[in-house]
Amino acid sequence: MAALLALFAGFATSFVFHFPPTLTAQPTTVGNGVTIHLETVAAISDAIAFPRPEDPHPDWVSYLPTTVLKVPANSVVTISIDQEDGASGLRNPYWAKAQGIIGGTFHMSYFDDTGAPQVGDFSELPDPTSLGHSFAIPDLGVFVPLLGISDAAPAGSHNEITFSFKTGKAGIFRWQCFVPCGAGSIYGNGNAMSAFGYMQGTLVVQ
Amino acid sequence: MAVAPAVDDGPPIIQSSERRIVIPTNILTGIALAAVGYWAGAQLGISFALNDAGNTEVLLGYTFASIMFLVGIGFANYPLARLFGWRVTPQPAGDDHDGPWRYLNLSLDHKVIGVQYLVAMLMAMLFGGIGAMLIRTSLLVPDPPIVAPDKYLTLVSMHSVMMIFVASAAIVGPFGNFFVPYMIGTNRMAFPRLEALSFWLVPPAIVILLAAPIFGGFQTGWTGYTPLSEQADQGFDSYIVGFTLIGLALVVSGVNMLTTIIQLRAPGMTWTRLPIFVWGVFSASILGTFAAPILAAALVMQGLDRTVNTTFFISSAGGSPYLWENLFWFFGHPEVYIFILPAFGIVLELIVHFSRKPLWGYRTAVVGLLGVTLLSWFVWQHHLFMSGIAPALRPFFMFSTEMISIPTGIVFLVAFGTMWRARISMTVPMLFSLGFLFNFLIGGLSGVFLSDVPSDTTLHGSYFSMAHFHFTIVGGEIFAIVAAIYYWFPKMTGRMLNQTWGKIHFWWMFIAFNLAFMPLFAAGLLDMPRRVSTYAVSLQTLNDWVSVWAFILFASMVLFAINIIWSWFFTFKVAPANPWQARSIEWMLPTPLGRRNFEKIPVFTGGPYDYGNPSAKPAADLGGPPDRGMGSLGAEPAPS
Amino acid sequence: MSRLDRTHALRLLVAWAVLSVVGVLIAMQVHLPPGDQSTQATDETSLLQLMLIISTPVFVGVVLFILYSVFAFRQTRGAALEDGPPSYGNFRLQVAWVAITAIIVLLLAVIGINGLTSSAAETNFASSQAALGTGGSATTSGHRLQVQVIGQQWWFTYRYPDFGGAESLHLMLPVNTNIEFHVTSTDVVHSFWAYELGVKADANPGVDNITYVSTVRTGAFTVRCAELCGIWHGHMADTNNAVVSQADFTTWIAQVQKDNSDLNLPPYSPIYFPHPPIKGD
Amino acid sequence: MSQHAPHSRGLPNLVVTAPEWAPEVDARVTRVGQWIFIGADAMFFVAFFFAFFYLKSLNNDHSWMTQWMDHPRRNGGTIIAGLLVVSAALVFLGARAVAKKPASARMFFWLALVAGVLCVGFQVNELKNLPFDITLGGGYPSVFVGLKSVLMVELVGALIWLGTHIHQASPTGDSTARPASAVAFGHFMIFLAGVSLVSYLVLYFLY
Repeated sequence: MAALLALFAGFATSFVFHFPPTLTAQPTTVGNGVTIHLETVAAISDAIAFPRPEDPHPDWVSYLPTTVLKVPANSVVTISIDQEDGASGLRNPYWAKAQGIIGGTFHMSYFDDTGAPQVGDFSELPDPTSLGHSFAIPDLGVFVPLLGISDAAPAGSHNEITFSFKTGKAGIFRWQCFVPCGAGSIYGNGNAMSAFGYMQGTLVVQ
Repeated sequence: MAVAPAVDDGPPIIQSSERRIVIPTNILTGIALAAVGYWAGAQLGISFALNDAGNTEVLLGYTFASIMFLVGIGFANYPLARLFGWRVTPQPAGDDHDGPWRYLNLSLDHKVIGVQYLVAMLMAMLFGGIGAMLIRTSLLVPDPPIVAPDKYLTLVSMHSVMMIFVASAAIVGPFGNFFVPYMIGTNRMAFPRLEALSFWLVPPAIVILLAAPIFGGFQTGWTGYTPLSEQADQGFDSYIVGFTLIGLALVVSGVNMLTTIIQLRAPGMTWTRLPIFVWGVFSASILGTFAAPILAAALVMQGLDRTVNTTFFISSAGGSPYLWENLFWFFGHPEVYIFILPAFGIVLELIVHFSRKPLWGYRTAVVGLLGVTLLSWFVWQHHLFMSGIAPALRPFFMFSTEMISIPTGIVFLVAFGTMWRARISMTVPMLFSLGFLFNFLIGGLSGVFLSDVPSDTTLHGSYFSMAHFHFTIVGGEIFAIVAAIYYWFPKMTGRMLNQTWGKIHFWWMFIAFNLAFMPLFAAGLLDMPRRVSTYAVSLQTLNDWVSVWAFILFASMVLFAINIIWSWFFTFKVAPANPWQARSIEWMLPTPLGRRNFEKIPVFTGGPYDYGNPSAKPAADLGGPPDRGMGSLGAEPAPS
Repeated sequence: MSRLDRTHALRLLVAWAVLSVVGVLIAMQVHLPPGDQSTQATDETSLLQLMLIISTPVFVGVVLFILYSVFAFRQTRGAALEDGPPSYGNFRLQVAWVAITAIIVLLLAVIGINGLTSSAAETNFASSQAALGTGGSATTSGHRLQVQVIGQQWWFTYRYPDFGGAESLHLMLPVNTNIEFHVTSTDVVHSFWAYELGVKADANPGVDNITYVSTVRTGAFTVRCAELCGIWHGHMADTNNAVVSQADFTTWIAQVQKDNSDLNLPPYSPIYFPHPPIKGD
Repeated sequence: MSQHAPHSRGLPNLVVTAPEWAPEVDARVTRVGQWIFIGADAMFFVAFFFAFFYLKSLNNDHSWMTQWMDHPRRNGGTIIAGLLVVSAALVFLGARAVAKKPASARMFFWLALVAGVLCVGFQVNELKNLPFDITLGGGYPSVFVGLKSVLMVELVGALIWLGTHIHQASPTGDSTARPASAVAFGHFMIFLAGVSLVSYLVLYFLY
């Protein structure tokens, strides 16, 4: 009986206080500021850059390696994302537009519908249904749409999206994906979208 | 410990025809069969699931586990015996076992069930309280590095649902089941099997709720609004099954209570002599019986939405979230009066006995309780003022909501009339009753703020409303429950609780409670919404203050638990039969109570509250000749 | 009613009157939200003030009675328990009490309904229409500035149908204007709470929930979500909203329209029924 | 505590029972309890009927009956409701006869059981071949499935209960001693039949 209670208590504690690890931004090789490299996958089990074999939900869509990012205050943060997931489509096409990033545009090397590699700078994605995910920090007004990988693209390839934004004063800001890409009812904001550490995270500015 | 010690009547007579294989049914078989049931249900769900959301197996698993648990406890024996014609040997209410073991078995003895309820409810309260402590810990800092926001919302949801379980059963369950038969003078309930069922549905509900984190928990709060609940993982299935079980418990206990109070009152126990506590239980049972089925139906709809892909609550497919909000609150508002009506009963009962005056305005008090019972059916949309459901009806619901303060005011009037020029002895139960009056006054007044649509526009869904219902439920009902425990504990367990520590407990709990929850009104007015894992940095001082006092409040409950355990198991002095020198019938009986309530059905000769009335006869004549009409209730079972 | 009753009652009444006056005077000093940035906010502030003032004497009276009876009507210590006078009730007193509470309740209800019906007529029609999914009155209610509030997990966006359905992340409102909010949601139930404006309305998927506000003073205000909507419910707050002068609003909305020009937003509709693809499910 | 019936031993005698009733008390308690329980159960179905009319009046996204190709299959519904009514009527007749003529009561109960089992069978068949695709959603299909299935579940429970009465109506059984319970069960069956009639009307004619 006591053993059972101890087991329950242990489980409860690990459940309540489980918190994803923190990824500290690295200084950029060129120019000033810091950079962060992320990967978005349709299922954690088929991650390429940052495999996470011990994850309890190998079939969940997720940002990798972690979603707790630490960056310095009052500096330029460059984020490059390997987007390996297909398109889910936006519910609110307003989110097809990039906002709050330096220059108002993000750099993207991607594969078009024919599977041909393309490179370019964009301020928004013309087709709202082509979004795979998005990277948004509401309190900093940052929003970047991530193009879903084209069906014609070669297997194992990814779209690479790079953008920069300025951080202000210190604080903890949430960031999330605004594309309903989780499971759970037709509203699509289930499991990975409502669990911390998958399509949700915090940006620790200090 | 033993509520009713063994009655030494020699070895049981076993006729040769009865020597058969013994298949015992007790809590162990119950747990074993529950495990089997979960496995079977899960397999069934996996094979028949219509979608791959994984809810079918969990829901079926929980359902089968609950049913098999009840079978293992022994609820199937009687129906099976009736079905296959095995002989049913009459046996006195209660069971074969003595000592602690009988409390882990199916028992039809209302005394045993009362104690079972008491222990189960205290444990559930502990779980819910731990949840509250974790919540306050997480709110020590405005941003969530302590507890991740999804875990935080799971904590909030489990705390709220667990405490709703407690609040809806913690008075009618322990004290209603234990004392109503004594107060109305019968040896048994009308439907002892339903009574036992109403208890044994509770442990599975608690366990299933506690199992939610295994499947990721749920983030919907106790209101379980759709479509948020449609997004939730299998953790939400715990909410569905657990709440359904509690709803069933409310219904069966209500059917049993109402029938008992209507039909089994002993001779002389007229409706106008009924103790006010019984009236409280009666009105709460009315609400439970007829409101809980609505919840059960709504939860069935949620389950169907999650398993067979119906769309009751999905507005883009012909359903509507409004349907859930209406059904839920049509249950949910009577539900909160299920909490508070028996608390009114307890407090008025205690104030009478410790003021040593008759209940002032007995009939008015009854009218007040029944008035609340009636009105509570017509106010549910005040939870939906902002929702856009039928705005044209808002004036009506505003008015009906404020109407409720009239019968509530009657309760206060009756309490004051009773205390007027009384001889008040400040015992621990009386202290908690007065604490109830104070806290519930604040809860009620803040409720008026919330009842007007314009003011509700600012306060709705904020910490103000959260503080409001914590003042009514914690400061109100929980204080009443604690008062009742201090008051009736000697009669229930044969042990007196330590009164000195009781007084310390009261002041500790009262001060900590008010200092912890009063600032939350301010937090609500300073635009802090409910159920938030973060808040404005400017509110951190206030939230830290609240958290600290919440911890102190929890410590006071720990002190209470220690007092209970120590006095119950480690003091060996049997309590006096009537420590409070009260007039009501349960105190005319010896302590510890006999296994049978009454050797002869009592004849009630006076009201329970005739203090200071020289011409008043004692409440009941216990030794009187058994009345033929009802006497058959008390007669020994005919040996078959 | 004996002489003793009278003395006790007199003492209580005097103490109650004095303390109530003091309490009311204190209550009148308390500053209550949501402030005076809109007529609705002003009404709510004054109503909250009034309720505080009304409930103060009640609170004082009850607490006073409890304390007084605890000290005055005490069981004599040490001696054997003695009973109080057996009084079973006083019908006239009970009737009076019920009458008084009923009057207070009626008063409050009248005040509340009055405050509600200031714009009730078309409100009720409009959003009872809207609740039926028809959103019938979205365009029929005169010269109000229409603003659509779209709740989504976890951010509010705002569309201005009068300006080609331009969509914005922040809520800017012109001062001295009657505004008609059309609150809806694309996923779960949110609640649009503009704190300083004294506006709150649930955002339900498939429902056009209409509420009104008349701005009277420029200044920033906070928008929060007041209904549990998932993991980031607590973070669903935005302080970068403001009531601005007409000129500023015109320039701002022009900028928003320019930003939106290259987006292909859906045509303005009172409600949006989302049919997103189901993924991983 | 003078004397004491034998403690229970062995499977049949494990059954825990409370003190015996005097028949007249038994009758009164059973009657009152039965009406209260029926009232509670009625509230359960009221929720579903409310859902029917509420969703019908909202008709969100015009999806009340979008998936509907042809009209509801009234024949099947008529058979189901009719069988339940017949079964309830037979139970009621049997319950009235149980005190004096247990044998005929038994016959009535058996017939009622057959009718009830048939009713469940038809119901299962109807739910298996729905004239619409439930996964496409819709208000009417949801209420149809929900109401029909909860009604069927309650009917299955009632049929098990009926089984006990069949046995108790035997000469050795105690229905003769406790006719009140049989009558109460009869009333419950009539209530179920009433619900099935109302739902028949609502689901097949008022959509």
